[in-house]
Amino acid sequence: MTGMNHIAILPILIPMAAAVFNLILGDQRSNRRIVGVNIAFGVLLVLVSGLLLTVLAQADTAAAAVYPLGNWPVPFGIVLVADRLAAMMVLTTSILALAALVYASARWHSRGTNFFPLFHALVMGLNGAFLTGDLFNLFVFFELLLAASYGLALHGGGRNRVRAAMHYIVINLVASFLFLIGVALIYSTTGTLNMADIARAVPHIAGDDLGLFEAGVAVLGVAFLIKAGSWPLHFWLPNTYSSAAPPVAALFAVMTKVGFYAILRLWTLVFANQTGPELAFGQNVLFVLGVATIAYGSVGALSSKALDRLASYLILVSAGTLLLAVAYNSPGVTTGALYYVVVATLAAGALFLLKDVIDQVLPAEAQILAVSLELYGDEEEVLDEDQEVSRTIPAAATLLSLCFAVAALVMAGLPPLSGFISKFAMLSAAFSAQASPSAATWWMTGAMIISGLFVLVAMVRNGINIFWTSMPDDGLLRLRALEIWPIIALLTLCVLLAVFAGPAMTYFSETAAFIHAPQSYVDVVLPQEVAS
Amino acid sequence: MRRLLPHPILACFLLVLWLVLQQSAGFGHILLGSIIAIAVSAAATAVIPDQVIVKRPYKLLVLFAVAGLDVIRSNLAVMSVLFHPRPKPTAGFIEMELTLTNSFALAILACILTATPGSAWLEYDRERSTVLIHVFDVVDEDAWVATVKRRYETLLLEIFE
Amino acid sequence: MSVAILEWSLLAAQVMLGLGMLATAYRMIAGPRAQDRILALDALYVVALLLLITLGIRNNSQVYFELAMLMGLLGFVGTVALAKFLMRGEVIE
Amino acid sequence: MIADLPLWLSILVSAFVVLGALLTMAGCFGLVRLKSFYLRIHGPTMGTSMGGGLILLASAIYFTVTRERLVVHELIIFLFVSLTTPVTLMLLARATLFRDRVEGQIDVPRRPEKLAPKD
Amino acid sequence: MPEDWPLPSIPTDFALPLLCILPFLASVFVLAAPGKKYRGAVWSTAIVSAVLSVLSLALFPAVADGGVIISRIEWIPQLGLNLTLRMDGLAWLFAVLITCIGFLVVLYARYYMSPKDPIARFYALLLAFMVAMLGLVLSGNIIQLAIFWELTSLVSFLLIGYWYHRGDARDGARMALIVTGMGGLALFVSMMVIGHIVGSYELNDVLASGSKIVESPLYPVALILLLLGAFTKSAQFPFQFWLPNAMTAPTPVSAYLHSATMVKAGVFVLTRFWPVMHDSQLWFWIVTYTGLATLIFGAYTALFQRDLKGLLAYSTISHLGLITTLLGMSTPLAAVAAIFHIANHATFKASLFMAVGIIDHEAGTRDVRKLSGLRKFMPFTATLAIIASAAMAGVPLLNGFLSKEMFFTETAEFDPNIFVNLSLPIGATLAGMLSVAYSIKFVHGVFFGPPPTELEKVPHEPPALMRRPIEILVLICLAVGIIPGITIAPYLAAAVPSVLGAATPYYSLSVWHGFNLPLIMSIIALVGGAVIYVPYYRRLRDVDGVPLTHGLVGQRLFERLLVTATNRWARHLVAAFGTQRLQPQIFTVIFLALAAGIGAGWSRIGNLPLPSNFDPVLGLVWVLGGVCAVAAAQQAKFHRLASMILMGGAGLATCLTFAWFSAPDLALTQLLAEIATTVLILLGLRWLPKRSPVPESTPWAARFRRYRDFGLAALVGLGTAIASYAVMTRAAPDGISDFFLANAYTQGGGTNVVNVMLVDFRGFDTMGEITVLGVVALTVFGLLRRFRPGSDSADRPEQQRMLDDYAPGASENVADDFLRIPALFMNWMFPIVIVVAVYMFLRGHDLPGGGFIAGIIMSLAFILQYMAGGTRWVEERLRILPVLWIGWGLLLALLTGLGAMVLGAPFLTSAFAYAELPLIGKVPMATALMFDLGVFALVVGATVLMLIALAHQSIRRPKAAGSNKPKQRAGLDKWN
Amino acid sequence: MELTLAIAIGILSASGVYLLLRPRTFQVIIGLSLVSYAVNLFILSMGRLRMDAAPVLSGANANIADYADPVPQALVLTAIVIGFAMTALFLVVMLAARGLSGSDHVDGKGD
Ligand code: NA
Ligand code: NA
Repeated sequence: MTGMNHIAILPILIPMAAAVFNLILGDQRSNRRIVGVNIAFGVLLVLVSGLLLTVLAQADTAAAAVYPLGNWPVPFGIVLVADRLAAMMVLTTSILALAALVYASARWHSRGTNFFPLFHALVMGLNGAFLTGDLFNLFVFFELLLAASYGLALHGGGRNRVRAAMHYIVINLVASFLFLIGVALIYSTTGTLNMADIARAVPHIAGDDLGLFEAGVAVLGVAFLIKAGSWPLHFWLPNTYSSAAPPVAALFAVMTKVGFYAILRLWTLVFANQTGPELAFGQNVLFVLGVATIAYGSVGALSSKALDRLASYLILVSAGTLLLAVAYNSPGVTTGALYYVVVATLAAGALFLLKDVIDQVLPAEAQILAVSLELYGDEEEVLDEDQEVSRTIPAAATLLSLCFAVAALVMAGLPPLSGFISKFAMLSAAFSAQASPSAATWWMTGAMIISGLFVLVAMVRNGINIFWTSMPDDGLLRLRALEIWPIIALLTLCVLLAVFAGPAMTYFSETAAFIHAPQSYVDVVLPQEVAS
Repeated sequence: MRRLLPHPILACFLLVLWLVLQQSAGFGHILLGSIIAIAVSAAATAVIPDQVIVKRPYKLLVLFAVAGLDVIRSNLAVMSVLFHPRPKPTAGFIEMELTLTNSFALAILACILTATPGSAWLEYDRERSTVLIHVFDVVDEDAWVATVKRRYETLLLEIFE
Repeated sequence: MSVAILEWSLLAAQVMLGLGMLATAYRMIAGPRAQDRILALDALYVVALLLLITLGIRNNSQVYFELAMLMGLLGFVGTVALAKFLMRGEVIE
Repeated sequence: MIADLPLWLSILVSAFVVLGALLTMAGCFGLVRLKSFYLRIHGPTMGTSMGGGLILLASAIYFTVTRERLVVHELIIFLFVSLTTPVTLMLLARATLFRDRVEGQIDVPRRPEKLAPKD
Repeated sequence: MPEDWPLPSIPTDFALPLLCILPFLASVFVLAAPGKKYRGAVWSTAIVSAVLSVLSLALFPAVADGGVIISRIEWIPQLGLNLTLRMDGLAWLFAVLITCIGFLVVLYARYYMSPKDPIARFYALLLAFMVAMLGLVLSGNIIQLAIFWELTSLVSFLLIGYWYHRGDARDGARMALIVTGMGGLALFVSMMVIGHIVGSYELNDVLASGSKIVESPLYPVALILLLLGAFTKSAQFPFQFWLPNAMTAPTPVSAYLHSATMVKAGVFVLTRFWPVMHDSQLWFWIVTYTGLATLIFGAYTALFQRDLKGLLAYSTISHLGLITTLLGMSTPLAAVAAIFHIANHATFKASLFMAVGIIDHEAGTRDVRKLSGLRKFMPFTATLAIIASAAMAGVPLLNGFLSKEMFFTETAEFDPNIFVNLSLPIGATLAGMLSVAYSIKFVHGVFFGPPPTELEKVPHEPPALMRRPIEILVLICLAVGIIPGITIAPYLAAAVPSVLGAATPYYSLSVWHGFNLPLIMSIIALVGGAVIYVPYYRRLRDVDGVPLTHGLVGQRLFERLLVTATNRWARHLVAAFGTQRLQPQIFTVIFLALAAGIGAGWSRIGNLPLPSNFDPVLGLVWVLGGVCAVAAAQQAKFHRLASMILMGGAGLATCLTFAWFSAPDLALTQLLAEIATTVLILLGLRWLPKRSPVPESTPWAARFRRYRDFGLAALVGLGTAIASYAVMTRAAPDGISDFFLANAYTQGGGTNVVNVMLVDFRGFDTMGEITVLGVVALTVFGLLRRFRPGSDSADRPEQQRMLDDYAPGASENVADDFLRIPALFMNWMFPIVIVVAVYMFLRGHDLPGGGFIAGIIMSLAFILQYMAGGTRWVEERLRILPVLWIGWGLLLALLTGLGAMVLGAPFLTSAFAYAELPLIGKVPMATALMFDLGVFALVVGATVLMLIALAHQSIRRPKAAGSNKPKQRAGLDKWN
Repeated sequence: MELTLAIAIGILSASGVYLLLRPRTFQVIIGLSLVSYAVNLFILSMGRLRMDAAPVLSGANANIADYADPVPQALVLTAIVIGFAMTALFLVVMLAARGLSGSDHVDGKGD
């Protein structure tokens, strides 16, 4: 094993080491050095994840770092498979985590106990879920990320958080049961837990066992859909996300993407070997759920009075968009979806952080007041000369509004930023997939475009309320560097991804090509004598 | 020595326990068992501060033999009542005065009485030195008390006080 | 012959223990008071322990021994906690 | 699989096991048949004392023979059960006693100096 | 003229990017420039727009003879989306309008805007708008066109909302953005469809596609979406309503965006795609009649406006309708007229807006009722406004007349369809009349009549420089109107072929075409307009609202839709298709999972053989387990303790089953977890509210819910039972399990295969699992630090209060000797249990046991002491630091894994050896044991932390009154 | 035997699911426990039932056909531990919710 090969496991070990560090050195919240070390761990993680992605991006198309834990031969021991998909998800997570970590170290980490270990544990769980090539190990990492997310969702305490977290916990416990049942059925019919090995075994399943296998896959799918935030299994999401502490909610932005990731991975690996009515049925169900989720998320966004709730519904919109993309089952659409998953995650994370900064700046109840003004109106305004002089917007407010605008554009998928590019990439691929666009393409187009409009309306409403009616203009706005820089960094990344969409798209399309050629995954992971 | 081995009896007991668990009396097991027994018994001082002093250890064997016989007898007795078509035990509470005060001895007495079917130790009153016992099938209350005092209390007094 | 004797007597013993378990289940459900149920649960642990011992003989295997031992050693922790709750309304004061 | 013992041993083991199970079952039936809690408290001790003892003894004999070495670790189980059963029973009985007193059950002896209702 | 163009030609592939980048840089500069000096912002903007004007004018030679300049920057070549800048005649014409009028507007705004205004933002936005607009008209890629299209909407939103502290500005901005943004999204889809039809997003390819688009079955979709975009942007009926509301923008913005440039984007796109999309009936009917309706509606509504900007806004709508009608008529000559009118309208309307701005500025109002006789106060401005109005009305010798005549000519062309043949000329004439009438209203109402009385200040001429832009524009109106042949003709000649190509018809720009039908129509319009106005001018001035079409106000519809649909309906929908309540959520989840499982598996479940063997003992065990489970479910609401006890029965049955089916490790773990869980729940039970006794009757709805839930539960039970039965009765597939059995001893160094899997083969799972346990413990700890009991359980438990009620002080006394003897046993258990824990730990690798089992045993030893002695008693004697146990446990596991990496093996690679120690013999030295030790430490730490943190709650509350024990906070802090 | 276990799994999961759908937090926690028993047994059953075949090898030369499938057992072990942790967590969250809202209803309101 060369040093480079170990990169695949470092995204899991670094946060774990960070968590251990915090536990042993204690919850010394006032200690600036502790904060510094935590941020250093975050930076290290970003660097390592970036390195992993770079290595994979430069390798040939079928490359994936296969890391046999404990040095056991592959289908038997647990194996990590860092392919392009995993690497990009890990890097996204790491970047978002670093931003949230830096943001949290300004204030939020001291609102409860053990913030840092829980935070790192969540990152460890996320990265593990992305990297593992073993179905049961995926369950373990799901549990880890969920357990940490429970703790983080409760961080800061209070009635709303506790109630939301309780619902979140119960739903996810049920989901965990479903996960176990699904894994058990799959094991019972294929005799293996390694994903590649399952993919290899699927064609050899005895005829009578196929029903059991598919039941297992379906139950597992429901578990993933819960995590992915699909309607009507999404109920837990808006409350949990909007009541969580902002840096936590920001990191949660990537959590529904784990569900998407799992569905995409297993869909392409397991279902690709199937043909006929099951595939079509599964595809249709997923598609309908995707459309419904987008619709629900968009309407929810419209109904939102506060930015955090709006952001939570935007998470649903993006969840639905991703489900649609998976259901579409075409490399081109997947390419766009991969691009989308990155930018939607980063932007949603930024939005949750931004919301918190705005909350600090705005006078209390300002947002609610603004909304009721809008509803009940002050139409007969007297226009006098003074009103034809605009106000000077403080630089801080300009910065915030600029950040808001970027986040809004990305989330609504409006030109010219990355949200638009991703939607364009998906739709363009969908259109060019057939000579004449299918009904699915039209539904997808309609869902994405109309949701974009709804999101635009919602974002404009919120933006106006915040920046045009509530924002104090007395120049007293103070932004903490630790808080504003993470937001700027995340949004800058969104902008850069738009500017350098060409090279990025190359990576994503290679990733999608690899995902949609499951045999190549199987070949990379399994030694030849087992695969044949 | 006192510091190293605050509870010699406990340590010995733990060593025996270890060896029986291992089902072996090999040198390695004795060595490891001794280390564990000494360490654990030292740690146990935190919750067992007082040392137990057994003055006449051999009498303990007598005690266990007596108790064992009683257990067999009362098992059969209770079973005969239970398998009666309509079990009608003449049960009752008995309050009994004790001269025994050593809490370890009391605990052993409680253990024996309770473990024996047909009698159950309910509560001990320290101020009055009495114990409330529930007896499954009382024929003669005074005789019962006398038997217990004779068979157990005197033995325990000899062993511990 | 001796195997048959052992097998049948063990089966008989296990069935008897099983019936004993059902008896404790009756008391656990019927109550009427919490102490009756706790008492029954405690008895259930003992019967289960003995059932495991007979299973060990039946399978000629000692792997169940530690399980039985822990039932004997720690089974009472749960019932003690229940009993204490009954008496004091809280388990640890 | 069950091991082949000498006939007399297998009869001995069988007898111990069956008798132990019978005693234990009798104790459990006591839980069902006896009318009051204080009576029922005596049932389970049959299983923990002689019933259990016989079965454990059977096991010890059986494994001593089949393993061809002294197997006595069943003793530990007997010890543990004997040490722990009284704890539960005492606590339960006490709790019941107090409840009965507080609830005014007449057939329960009371301790005047400690628990007399004061006006 | 083009052949001796005075300006030097510049490298064209450099010029187009410059046109877009220069204003962008300027915009950033103006916004971010330190100090934001008023003059600096104005002059840098003015200079940049002047440079841009010159630059665009200078590009004329390159496009004059049908030339096309293209420069391309690769952006996302995979998706066919590149930044392609493409300038032909039409794009040139628009670029010139954008830059030149932009320059004039900048100059004008210099005087219009108050010195107190934060002007940098204004100019930065103007420049940004210029970028967007130039990018739009210069787009050589249709997706890029859609991008810049949306950008114009976005920037115009900010410009309309420049005075964002005003409610009407905010509303107007939002409405404009939503309506045009929606159109932009439609346009985007249309571009996608067109790109799909053509096979390329490059405009060159699209324009070269001939009849491909029109013949495609997707044509109607592409067309309707395109029109949706164009009509919303160009404020065509019924989307016209946003434009008047956008008049809340500062007047320079209105002059620029809402007359000259942005609203022209719609007709620009119609013109751009005219060659490849116009050739259909669908196009003709929709575009022509939407245009005509807008033309008439706009003119009619303009007549009743009190606000001068409103009047101009509706006039703009009307003129845009005129252009749309022309484009809809699909004849080449009509297209020429459309292009011509685009330019003409830009000049006269921009100048009129500026004039209104001056009036507003000087008179303090734009209300036509308050204004009167301003001719005497501002004669120059009045003259300029009157000329521009005449152009608007289509008076001869002004540019408006020329294009209007062309329009009349086209409408008067014979059409075989009688409806078309009549409706077009009549409609055109009617609209002409109305436009004359509102033009007169504007001129007469403002400049003639008695001096104004209701003004707050005395109006006077503005600074001469403020008038300069208007003068230039009016001059152009006159020049084009009088000598079109040498002013506009060459440019038109460049623009028209870029649209019509080979189909470019012969057209004449001469003023006099003889006395023909169009001229008669013009005369009717002029005279008719006067006839409409003169008798009713007072009523027209004072009228409030628009007669007849009052109900047709799209604005109100829009606002109701926005407020109702996006607030109330959205909330209703969210509530109807989602829920905040947990039970329906769980029901949905379980129902869907069941449906998914059954749906996927049922049809192919295969044979279910009859049972072949039966074990009566296991049967009895599960009579017990089943009865306990059902009873636990039934008792859980009102008899919690009973339910817990019964759950213990079911758990014990599960434990026995594990033992039965050869899983001793599972049975052990199940037993211990069960015990620990029981203690945990009991610790928590104290904090739950007292449950009132069973109610006598249950409401019908609750009963129904129970039956429904019971039904689902029964189905789930049936489903899992059938699935497991099916699996158990079938042969296992060849899987991975043999490997573990074969290699556990030889490779993993242990005979307990399950334990070797846990610490070695699948040690990574275990590492994750213990981290979960640690994380949960930390969460529990964190949560309990802030724990606040419910009001009814804050007091001492009922049992203790009951005793004290019975006899004061009894509770304390009883507690004292209640535990005396049992506690002795429990204390003595401590060392015994620890020895057993050590034993279970050490044997784990070879026999059932291991770190997790030992860990729970160890923590139960602690719990026993807590139960026996109480929290304070234990913590005076034992110092347990559970968080550290967790940390060290994890560290040990991590280090074990890392050790392998140091040696170059993958993480968690194990090594084992037997060390030969003197006297003792072979001692196993497996790294897996180290790992298991980590597991042990963590489990002890986590379990103890959870149990004790919960137990600590009891001593946090104040003890009974009169108790002399000091109040103490949980003492949890010292663990950290 | 198979039928016995299948029925056991069915009863446990049905009782548990019924409780999960109840409104009281305590009902839910008992339900979670029962469902987790059911799921654990379900996973065990996926390895097919073997009696007297505990996967504890008698030594290096053991015949692997004599032993039960260890994989489901390893999975169940992990599941039990995680289930234990989650039960504890839910318990404490339910207590906290009850403390903050004053009700033990899963939605924090009603009675
Ligand atoms: Na007794
Ligand atoms: Na016991």
